[in-house]
Amino acid sequence: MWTWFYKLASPPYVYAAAAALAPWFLGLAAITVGYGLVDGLVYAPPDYQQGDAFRIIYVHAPSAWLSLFAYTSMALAGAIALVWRIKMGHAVAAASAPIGASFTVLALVTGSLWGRPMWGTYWAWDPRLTSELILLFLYVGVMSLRSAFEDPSRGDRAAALLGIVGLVNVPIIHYSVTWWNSLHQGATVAKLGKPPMPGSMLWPLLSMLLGFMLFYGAVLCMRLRGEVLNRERQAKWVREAIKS
Amino acid sequence: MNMAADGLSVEKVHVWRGDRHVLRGVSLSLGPRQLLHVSGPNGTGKTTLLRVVCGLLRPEQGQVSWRGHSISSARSEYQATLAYASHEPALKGDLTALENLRFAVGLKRRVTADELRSALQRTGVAACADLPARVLSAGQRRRVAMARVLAMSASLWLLDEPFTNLDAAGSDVMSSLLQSHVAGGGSALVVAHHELTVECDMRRMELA
Amino acid sequence: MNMAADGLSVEKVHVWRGDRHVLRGVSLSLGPRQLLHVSGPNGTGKTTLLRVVCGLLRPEQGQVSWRGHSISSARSEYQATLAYASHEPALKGDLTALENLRFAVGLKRRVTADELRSALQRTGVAACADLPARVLSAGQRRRVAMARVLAMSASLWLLDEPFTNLDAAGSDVMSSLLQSHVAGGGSALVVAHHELTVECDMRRMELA
Amino acid sequence: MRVGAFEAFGLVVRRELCLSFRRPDQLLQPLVFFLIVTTLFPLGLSLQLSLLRDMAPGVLWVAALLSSLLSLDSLFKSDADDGTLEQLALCGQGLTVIVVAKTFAHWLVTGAALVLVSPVVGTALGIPGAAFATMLLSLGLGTLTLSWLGAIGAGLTVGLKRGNVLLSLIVLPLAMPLLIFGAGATDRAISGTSAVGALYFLAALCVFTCTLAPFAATVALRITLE
Amino acid sequence: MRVGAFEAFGLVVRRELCLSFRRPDQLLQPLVFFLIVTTLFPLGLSLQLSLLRDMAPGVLWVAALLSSLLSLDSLFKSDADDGTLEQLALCGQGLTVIVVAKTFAHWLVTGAALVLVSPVVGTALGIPGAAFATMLLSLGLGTLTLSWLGAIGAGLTVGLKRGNVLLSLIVLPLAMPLLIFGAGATDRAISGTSAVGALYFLAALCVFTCTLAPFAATVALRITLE
Ligand code: HEM
Ligand SMILES: Nc1ncnc2c1ncn2[C@@H]1O[C@H](COP(=O)(O)OP(=O)(O)OP(=O)(O)O)[C@@H](O)[C@H]1O
Ligand SMILES: Nc1ncnc2c1ncn2[C@@H]1O[C@H](COP(=O)(O)OP(=O)(O)OP(=O)(O)O)[C@@H](O)[C@H]1O
Ligand SMILES: [Mg+2]
Ligand SMILES: [Mg+2]
Repeated sequence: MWTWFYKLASPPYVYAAAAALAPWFLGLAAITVGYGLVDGLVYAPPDYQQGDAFRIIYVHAPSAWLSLFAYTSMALAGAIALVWRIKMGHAVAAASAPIGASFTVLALVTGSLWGRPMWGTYWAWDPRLTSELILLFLYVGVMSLRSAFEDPSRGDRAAALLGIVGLVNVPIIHYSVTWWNSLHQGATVAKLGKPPMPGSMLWPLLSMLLGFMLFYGAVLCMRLRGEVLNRERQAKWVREAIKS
Repeated sequence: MNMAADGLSVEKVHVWRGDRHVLRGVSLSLGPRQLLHVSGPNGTGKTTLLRVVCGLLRPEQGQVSWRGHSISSARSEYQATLAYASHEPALKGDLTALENLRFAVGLKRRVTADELRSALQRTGVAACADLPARVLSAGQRRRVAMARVLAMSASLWLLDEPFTNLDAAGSDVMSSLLQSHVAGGGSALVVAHHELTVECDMRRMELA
Repeated sequence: MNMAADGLSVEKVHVWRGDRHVLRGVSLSLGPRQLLHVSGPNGTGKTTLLRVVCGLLRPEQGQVSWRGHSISSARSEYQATLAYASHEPALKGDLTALENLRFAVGLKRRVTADELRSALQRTGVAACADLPARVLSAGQRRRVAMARVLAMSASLWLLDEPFTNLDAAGSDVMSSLLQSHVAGGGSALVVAHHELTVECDMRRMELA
Repeated sequence: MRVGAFEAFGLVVRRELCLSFRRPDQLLQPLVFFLIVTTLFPLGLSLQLSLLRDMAPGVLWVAALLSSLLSLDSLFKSDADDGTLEQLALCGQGLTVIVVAKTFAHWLVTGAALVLVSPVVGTALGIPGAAFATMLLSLGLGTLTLSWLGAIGAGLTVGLKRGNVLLSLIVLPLAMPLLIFGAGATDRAISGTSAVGALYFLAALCVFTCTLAPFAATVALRITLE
Repeated sequence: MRVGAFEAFGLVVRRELCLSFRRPDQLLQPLVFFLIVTTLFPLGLSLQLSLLRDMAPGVLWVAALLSSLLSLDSLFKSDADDGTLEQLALCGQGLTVIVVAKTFAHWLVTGAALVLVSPVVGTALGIPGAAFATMLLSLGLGTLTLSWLGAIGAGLTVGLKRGNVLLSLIVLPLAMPLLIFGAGATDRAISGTSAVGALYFLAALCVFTCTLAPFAATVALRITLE
């Protein structure tokens, strides 16, 4: 069982698997995002309060969710690598961080664009907004800590530890709307019971979410390949792979 | 491949630093009443080897064991029996020589100020005991570091170029300290570039 | 009391450090094609003397002059002709060995990268030219520091224990560099604890 | 004779205090920094005194945070630079004891000291005496938590040059909840409403950090020591 | 062939920039610190948004001050620690050239960079676009002056451990006038009144410091070098 696990995490296997998965992820992402965009931006009815401005949700909410999801996967990959000394975990974490940071930026930008018509300001020091900004700082911290070390393996482990410690911020972001009374919208989609959103608005949103996740998977696979190649540049299999 | 059950054994240790494969399968063993003199050209990994033996650096491959146990499994017992002197004397400039010793040695075993003073005396820096380490000369600092090793009464000494900065008298003191340590049942791993004049069971290892 | 008009002369220099009267009226003179080997027990003020000669430390009494002028009156001319190597190698860990040299030597005279590489070559660390200084071993760093002295093509070398951390081959290189420097008309003030094997007009001074 | 963990803890704390008291001027520095930052603000605000009272808790907390943070940078760094950290790591006591002792000593000379002078600053900023108990308690809990968060950050950045800025980058985001609840508690105490909820939260945060951070900081230090 | 003072200046600036760019993440750190401190304040104020706009200039200036200050600490220190400062002092160029070059390079990577990002922070703090010109100009003059003041402080504290806190103690009082007039100018620009007077004063302060501080810093450095 364990040997199987370790074999699964061996660099050549990861490299090959990432190469095989990436096109699938990318293709599926294109389909789901395509459906979500068309249905969400064209067919879904305008909101009775916000008119067409609400359509930003189709980019904002998925990218905000993904910013949390990518952080959590990065921290978990780092934790696995730290505890079981599986080097590929660090590669996954390193590949994940910039993608997550980009989603965070996207969430911040779309959020503040949305905030302008909704709240009359691009930015407010609201708990949800602030904690999302902190998430961006954490991403930046993890990335710069990793690169600050001369020795990559130490940088990996240091970044993994910081990632784990920073995980406390994720529930704070998620529950900030309930813990503090906030400007920001409460949980709309994931609420138990009947979602307060009509299906015609909800389905494109869920499709966009799925699409963003697939897209994340695709980019992760592509970045992971580069990461693995760079890390294993001394190894025989890499030289052979490059030659052939 | 004997697991020197009563001493130190290093087996096929490999270490990479950056892209360099610094230690390529180094093995050694060291028992009580033995001294191992490690030498070799600059940059061949002597300091790296010493840090691996201390447990400060985990080798990518290979194993270091002490009295039959891997040093990472019995870390604190192992550390209690070793004394390491690195390239730098590792003194706090703001503390006096004596205080430096008290806080470093005090964590390993209970010592009195008199014991510490007599260690400083033996390495010839008793006069500097109450000066802050910051003002000491390079050689005086090295002697204080040596006194720290002495006062720890450890059975395994790991010394990185202990003769550095010492004058002729200091070198003689250092040699005789090594000799009496080994004669008293201790082991010593000494990195040095020149010949050692210590009368004991001394072997030599050349890294290349 | 000759004012060695063509070289260095130190006259009755007194220095106190804290309560200690470290240098008590030290005098020396050093002309071209001469090497002065300063030795003495640890803590007798050799490093202090070297810092006084550099001008980094102003003596409480006494005078240091170069080619007949007091070094504080002709500071920048004096500094342009000297090269000092202290106890530490004085390298920036983040810069490569070559960059370290470029920025240090470049302030003294115009040099090309090739000259610097050949200096590194002569001290045997050409292979480390493009490694950051931080990863170098103690001996490699010392060799880079020596290459810096070499590349400055200064006429006065002030070296504080230049043989520290060097392996046997490194010591030989160091001696032959000293020899050719002195043979080429330079002067050198060298602090070292052991005998120097340099064939030239060498005098010895013992501090006590 | 082997030395027990408690004895070792005491010895390391004594060592740290001894090092601090060897330079009394430096001992006072975080305090004076705290005082200066709290006076800078009123200046930067061009003396709009009406504003001052409203923002007093915020200023107090931000100053406390920054002044702890500034001194945190040297928590392990000076020991790492002169090689004494290696000696500590090899002392046979386990790194956790050392880390706990050093962090605790750091809190004593910065956090605790800062709590002691805060009434002076509070008075100057116009915080009413009735709110002092809450202010002191929240600052005490907050600075202790911060020292622990800082120990993780300091452990992670110890080998790096100019690590101090990276340290703030790492620690400040983690310290944000502290700031929100700490300033919130003081704010409520000033306006006379109950600050118990925020204080409980701060206490919980403190206990949580104090139990987990020592291990995280030890791991961090071990990673960077190699 | 001897090297002229201008050439030496260029070489030292190149050296400093090279050292900074060798670690691009560290180059960004003062900036990020600046961003973080400016976000801390609003948090500490428990979301009283009305207050925020009023104190924006103060927050902006205090953050700029602190973030320059943090990085100033390493201006001479890292060179002193590894012995390269002695080598620089003996290079035959006169210490003043070195000091000027190092301070200028420091300003380039912190002060100038900070001025460039200040519009972002200004927007987040609610400073209107019309006030940006004044804000940029005043911050530019202010950070340059600050770098020079900091150089004096850094020269004086370089020999001491934990100099960064002492450094702030020396520099902050000197920087008070800067803060008052800097924040004042921005404040006036926001409220639409003329900020020319404050700007002139800042410019005068800048010229004054730039002419005298190099010598003061050189002397300070020489004292601590011995
Ligand atoms: C810069 C401003 C904003 C930021 C940083 C931000 C951040 C976030 C984050 C982090 C989430 C994910 C929460 C979670 O998964 O728990 C989210 C979700 C969401 N945001 Fe925003 N947001 C911003 C502005 C806005 C605005 C102006 C609106 C519209 C009024 C809005 C509406 C939503 C909605 C509807 C969701 C989905 C809620 C759910 O079902 O969980 N956001 N936002
Ligand atoms: N990141 C790195 N990249 C390349 N080489 C490295 C790196 N880190 C260390 N090295 C090399 O590893 C070696 C380390 O050697 P070490 O310090 O153990 O040498 P040593 O035998 O103690 O030498 P000395 O006698 O000079 O003290 C050096 O040759 C150094 O250049
Ligand atoms: N503040 C002080 N108080 C008392 N003694 C001091 C003070 N500062 C320096 N000293 C003493 O001055 C001497 C300085 O000596 P220096 O460093 O020049 O010695 P050295 O000859 O180079 O020795 P080494 O061979 O060990 O390098 C030392 O003995 C030191 O203890
Ligand atoms: Mg070595
Ligand atoms: Mg000396």
